[in-house]
Amino acid sequence: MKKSIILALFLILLLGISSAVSAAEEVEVALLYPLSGPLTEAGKRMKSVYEVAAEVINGSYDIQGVPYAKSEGIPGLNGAKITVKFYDTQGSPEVGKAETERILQEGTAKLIIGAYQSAVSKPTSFVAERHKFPFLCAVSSSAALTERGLKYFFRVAPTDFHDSRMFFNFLDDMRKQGKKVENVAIVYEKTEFGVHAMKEVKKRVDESKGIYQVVADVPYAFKSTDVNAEVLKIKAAKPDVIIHATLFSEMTLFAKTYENLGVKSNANLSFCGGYQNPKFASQLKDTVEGYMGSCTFAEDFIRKKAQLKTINEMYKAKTGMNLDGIAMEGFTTLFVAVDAFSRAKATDPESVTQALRTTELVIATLPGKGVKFDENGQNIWIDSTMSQIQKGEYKVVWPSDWATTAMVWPMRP
Amino acid sequence: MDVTIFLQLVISGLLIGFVFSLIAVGLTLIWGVMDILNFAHGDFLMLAMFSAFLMFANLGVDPVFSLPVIVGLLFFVGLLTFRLVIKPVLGYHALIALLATFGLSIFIRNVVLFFLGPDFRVINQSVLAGKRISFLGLHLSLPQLVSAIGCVLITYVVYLFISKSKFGRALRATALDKDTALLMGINTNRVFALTFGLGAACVGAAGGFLVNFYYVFPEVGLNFAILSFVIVALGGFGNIGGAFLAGILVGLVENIGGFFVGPEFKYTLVFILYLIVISLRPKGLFGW
Amino acid sequence: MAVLEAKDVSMYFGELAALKEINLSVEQGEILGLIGPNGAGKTTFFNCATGFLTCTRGDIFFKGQNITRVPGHRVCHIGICRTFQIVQSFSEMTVLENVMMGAFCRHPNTSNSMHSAQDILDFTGLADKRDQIAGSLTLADQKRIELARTIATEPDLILLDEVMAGLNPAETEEAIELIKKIHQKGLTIIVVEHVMEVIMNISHRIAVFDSGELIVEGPPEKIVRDERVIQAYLGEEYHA
Amino acid sequence: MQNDKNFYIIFSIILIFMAVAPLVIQNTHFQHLLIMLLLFATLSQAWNLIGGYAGQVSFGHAVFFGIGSYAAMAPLTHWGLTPWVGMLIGGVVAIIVALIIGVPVFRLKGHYFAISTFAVAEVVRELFTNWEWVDGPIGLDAPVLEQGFYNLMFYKNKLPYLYIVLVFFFIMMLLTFRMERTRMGYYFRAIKQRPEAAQAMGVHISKYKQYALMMSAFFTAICGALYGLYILHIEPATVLSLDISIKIVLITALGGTGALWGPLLGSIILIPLQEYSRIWLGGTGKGIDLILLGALIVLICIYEPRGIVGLLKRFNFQKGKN
Amino acid sequence: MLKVNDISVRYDLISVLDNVSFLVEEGQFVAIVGANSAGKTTILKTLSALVSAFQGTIEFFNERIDHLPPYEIAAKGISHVPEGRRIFDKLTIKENLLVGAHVRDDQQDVLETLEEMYALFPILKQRQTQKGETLSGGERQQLAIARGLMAKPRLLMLDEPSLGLSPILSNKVIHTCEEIRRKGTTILIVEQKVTEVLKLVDRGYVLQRGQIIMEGKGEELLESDLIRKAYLGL
Repeated sequence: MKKSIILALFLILLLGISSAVSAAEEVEVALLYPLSGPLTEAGKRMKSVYEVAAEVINGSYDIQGVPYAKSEGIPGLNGAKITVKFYDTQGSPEVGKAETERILQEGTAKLIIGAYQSAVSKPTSFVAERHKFPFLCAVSSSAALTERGLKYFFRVAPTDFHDSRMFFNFLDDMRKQGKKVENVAIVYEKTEFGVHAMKEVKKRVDESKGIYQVVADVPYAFKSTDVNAEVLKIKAAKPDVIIHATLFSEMTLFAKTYENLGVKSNANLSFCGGYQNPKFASQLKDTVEGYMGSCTFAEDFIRKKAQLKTINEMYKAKTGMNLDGIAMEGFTTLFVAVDAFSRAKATDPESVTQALRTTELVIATLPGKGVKFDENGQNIWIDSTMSQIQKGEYKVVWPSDWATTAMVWPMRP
Repeated sequence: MDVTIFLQLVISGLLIGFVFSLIAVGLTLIWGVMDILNFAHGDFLMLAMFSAFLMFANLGVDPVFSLPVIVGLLFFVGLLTFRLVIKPVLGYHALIALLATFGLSIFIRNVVLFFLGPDFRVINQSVLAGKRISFLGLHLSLPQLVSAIGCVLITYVVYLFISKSKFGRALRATALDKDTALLMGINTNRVFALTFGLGAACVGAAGGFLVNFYYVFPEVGLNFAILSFVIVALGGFGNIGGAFLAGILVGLVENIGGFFVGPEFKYTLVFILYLIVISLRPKGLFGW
Repeated sequence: MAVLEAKDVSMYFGELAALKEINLSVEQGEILGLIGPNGAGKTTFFNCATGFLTCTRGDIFFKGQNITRVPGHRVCHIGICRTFQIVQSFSEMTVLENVMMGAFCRHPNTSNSMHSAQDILDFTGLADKRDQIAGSLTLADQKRIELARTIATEPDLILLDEVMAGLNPAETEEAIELIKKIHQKGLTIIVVEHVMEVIMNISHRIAVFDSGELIVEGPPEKIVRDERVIQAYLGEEYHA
Repeated sequence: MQNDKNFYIIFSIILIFMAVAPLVIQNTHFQHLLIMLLLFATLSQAWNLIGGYAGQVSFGHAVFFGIGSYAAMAPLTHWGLTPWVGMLIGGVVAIIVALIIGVPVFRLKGHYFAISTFAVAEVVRELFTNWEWVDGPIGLDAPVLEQGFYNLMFYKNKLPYLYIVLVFFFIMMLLTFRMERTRMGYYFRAIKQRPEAAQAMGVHISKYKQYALMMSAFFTAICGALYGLYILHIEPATVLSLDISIKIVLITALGGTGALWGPLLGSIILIPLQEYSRIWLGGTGKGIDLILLGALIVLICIYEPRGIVGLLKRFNFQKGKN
Repeated sequence: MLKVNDISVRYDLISVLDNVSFLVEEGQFVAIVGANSAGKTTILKTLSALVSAFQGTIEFFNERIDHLPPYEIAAKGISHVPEGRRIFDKLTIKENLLVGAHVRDDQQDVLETLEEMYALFPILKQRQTQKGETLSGGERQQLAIARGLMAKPRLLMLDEPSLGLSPILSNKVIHTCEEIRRKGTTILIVEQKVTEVLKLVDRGYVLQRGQIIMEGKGEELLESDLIRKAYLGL
């Protein structure tokens, strides 16, 4: 007994020593994403896009409007190559926090990019903040993330605030065209993501001073086996517009159930999440014809910005899918990092953070001018567009200066 | 209150309830006979759904026709699981079997993840897909209707098999007293293996039906599995009729209760129902 | 004074009457034998007297105190303890620990309980098996452990449910000796037993149950001659 | 049961090791590993009281864990109350909850009991998910307060956390060890083996089960509080999840239920296995680490169904023979 | 027909049976008597392979059966009525009986045997649709024996059929065995009720501490001093 326990303790000690050894020569960026567990699907897409981005940065590509693509490596650091190293959060705050600490412990990474869910981005960025280490968030959409007054936290993606504002600008526009959009049903998963998104929607509804009404408020349990009760509740309320905050593949279930139970609405709008997954459009085809959602990138963008085709091709070769908004946000985020390294001409946390604070990166990958952070670290040059699924593809339909295709309204004739 | 909506809730509840029933029947067989809580039950469901999907995607076999193959496949998976994982831990602390099936669950899920990736998949061009029957403002999706009928039929066949056949008798005898069953000339290990196979085949059939209207991905089984644990306990362990009725009850409570109380509480209602029932009848609705 | 007194005790399981208006009392220092065919209600009577069941009607008194509704675990503290028809030793504990389980009833402190248990082990002749695991012992020893554990609760009355069943003659002999020895300590004993030789040998008085009714009670000599007892229980052979 | 002297020797070795190792290896991730290891060992030992010794397998310990972490975190975020008080509140609330659920639940046997505890946990999780004061599904973040023992917050150094957990582990182990030798310990085991005979010996069964659950709930809540304060972010989906309940059970089962060293051994195996398989094999997005973890759990079960404690016993037994 | 040679059994290194040998001829009624912990039950359990012997052979109709699993031994025609009856509480009485016939394939034949059993034990017929748990002790024993006979065994092994029964019932049970033997089934019985059993059997073996210390015709044994002293207290 005694010996066995001592043996076990010794083994633990060995593990401790062995994991401490690691080395790196290039500029390493640590990426925190869910690479196992229920969100693996999203995590893997992120992984692929960062690999593409690193390739573009390290190699020489001629992409108009994308700085650092042509030059090899990071110009400000004599062309040092960028390497990306992935850490698995398993979609859990606890694991995410442990992994962040490991990143900081290993000390080879110069910057952290992550995470996917807001619930993981929050504690992980706290860890970085406490170590005064720069943390770039690519895709988490909870507006609260950039309301915490953190000094080392920056986010590239638009937030729920941007999306909801865009939705209601869109609805206002529709109203002006005489379309019926006043009765809104909101459907959201009872998670940090869903609740935050809908808080923003409710704020916009309140701000409209009675123009819009929430006729059905339908939160649902994450990971449902069926959504009949939810959909019937919506059906009973007869909304003009349904707004979704559904992160997960349940979006598929909703779409099918809407179809089965004959729910008709003029429009179905989605926050980022299940809707943006290209599989959603390609696999469900007719079922989801006419669904709309916020979109920071779709293949359709290439029609307006042909130069992005190269990136999409590279991504497609890796994953078999077209780039989507989330992936493009990730892509852009790595460029923000490179921009900061290049301008700082150093990799120590303080200099990099300082450079990030003064970022004014003009880049043509996302709607909006590019990337510039406010004092809370939120990107204020970002914009969002409305896409619609038409014949299995995402088409940008609003606002008019981005639109490539005419909108189908109502979604089901 | 709109009557059509209420009727629709009842119908939807029944349709999904029958599927829950069959999944629970598979679980209750294993649980009742061997006193083993099979944590990998949900992963069996996922395996069945993925097999059906792969047969559809690669060989173009419609899920309606691949069903027998899926059932056979899962039966085999059940046998294999028993031989490799369950048999060595029989007779030890019940938690060890639980631990083993838990490990198996992690293993299966991640092997599937490794080979097939995390994407969710949907069968959208099958014989049944997208079709529905509408009358009086009520809608019945054909895939769900066919699945529900199929699940009821299979549950009934399993019930008959267990209560009337020679093997069923041997199975119940084994469940009650393994040693005495041995003395009666019953090869109890074979009974266990077949029961495990049968349980897996049930969940396989449920998966084969489910794939007609549900998406598939490596984690899909978890939610169904958790619900089926409650259904089995609600109906009474090892009681097929109990699992069947409890499954329907859960389907109804989840739909009707979810509608009136709030969809986010629908599973909570199921758990509360269980707690109420169990405090009145400590061995479930139909327990021994 | 009657140690235990049952007045009009009836016990119904649904429609089925397991006990019908039983009136029975046991005097201080007596050994009362309880016999009757299987299902006659002997064990049910034990269960009612020890608080495992609450009888449907009637009252049970222990030294004048009404104990009808006293829960099972309190009964032991009052001074009644029982054994079980099917051996119920704590099979994963040692013999000493088994007996300590009984001693805890009077000695909450572990070391006091251990001393008390040690005395009982000496008394019952189990001292040399003190550190063996109860589950590994023979049936006779396990029954002995049960007896030891029972008297370790320092009761005034013990109820023994078929402590001889399954023992061979030599073991039975030893068990009888032990029961007599326990009796000499001043305990009152109720014994349920099928082995007629035993019950005749040790009982001062015998009560016969049949189908939930107390059909006869009296000294052993009277019982063996009673027509109703012979018909219900002993069968013709014993008549001869 | 262990002999006393042996226990104290082994126990001291472990404590000294746990205290000194992180000073020698200045690796925060290693310290994190030790913290989690000790935390789960303590948790599992708390579960072991009711699940192992008293034999009532609970699948719902997340209730107490969650209550503990919320009780420490909510007053801290809302009022800046020192978590030490919150921890105590959590423990007390957990005891009250244990009292409330114990009454109906202890009437149930075996799996019905297990599933009921799980159902209770799910209902409580739903309650917290819809409770505005604790921010529903969003959960609570620890505010950035001054470091130190008063706020139980240490930003750069993990050692204080480690030593606090170590103290609780020490208390838990010692308590379990002492309990094994008291009347209560004997009663627990008696209830597990032969409830009827125990009753005849004067054991008030439901009362002692209740004691076991209350003690277990109290320490589980304390661990929950420590967890929340260490991770600094809690939400129903993590601290009240089935995952936590199951993990506690699995660690104990792996080590050996109803055995003093079981929980520690279980977490010595499982926690590093989880952490290091993720570190070495995770990050590929292919789940190789989890394939390995699952396979190893199955293999351990197949080859050592008595738990690690069983393995050690057999090992010692054979050695004794030679 | 049954030949047991030198079997020895140990539980955890403690010897329970020590070089036990005995014979059962076809059509005989054979008893093994002995004290409770003498190993009688272990002998039957070894014969039906619930316990394995580490030494010795068992032959049944000149065929070795000591390495077969329990269910195959049952299929060879050895039916074991276990100690404590062990009927299936939740199955009906009819189902209990049918489970007893598990080794037989011809269902028509099985139904005939079922009727025979009902004739032998009329109480079982009356209550055939009731659950086993509703039976009293004596009825349980009848069911257990009938269940054993349902297999149409060539050898019926009974383990303490009288245990826990009142004298009148235990006598009845033992006499039922005699009746069954008269109908042509070989019986091996393990009993403590030495007098009653030895009066009826063709051959008896006396087991003490795992060893056979005496054997002979039933009546002979009853007369022997050893038996009279040890078991009859004379």
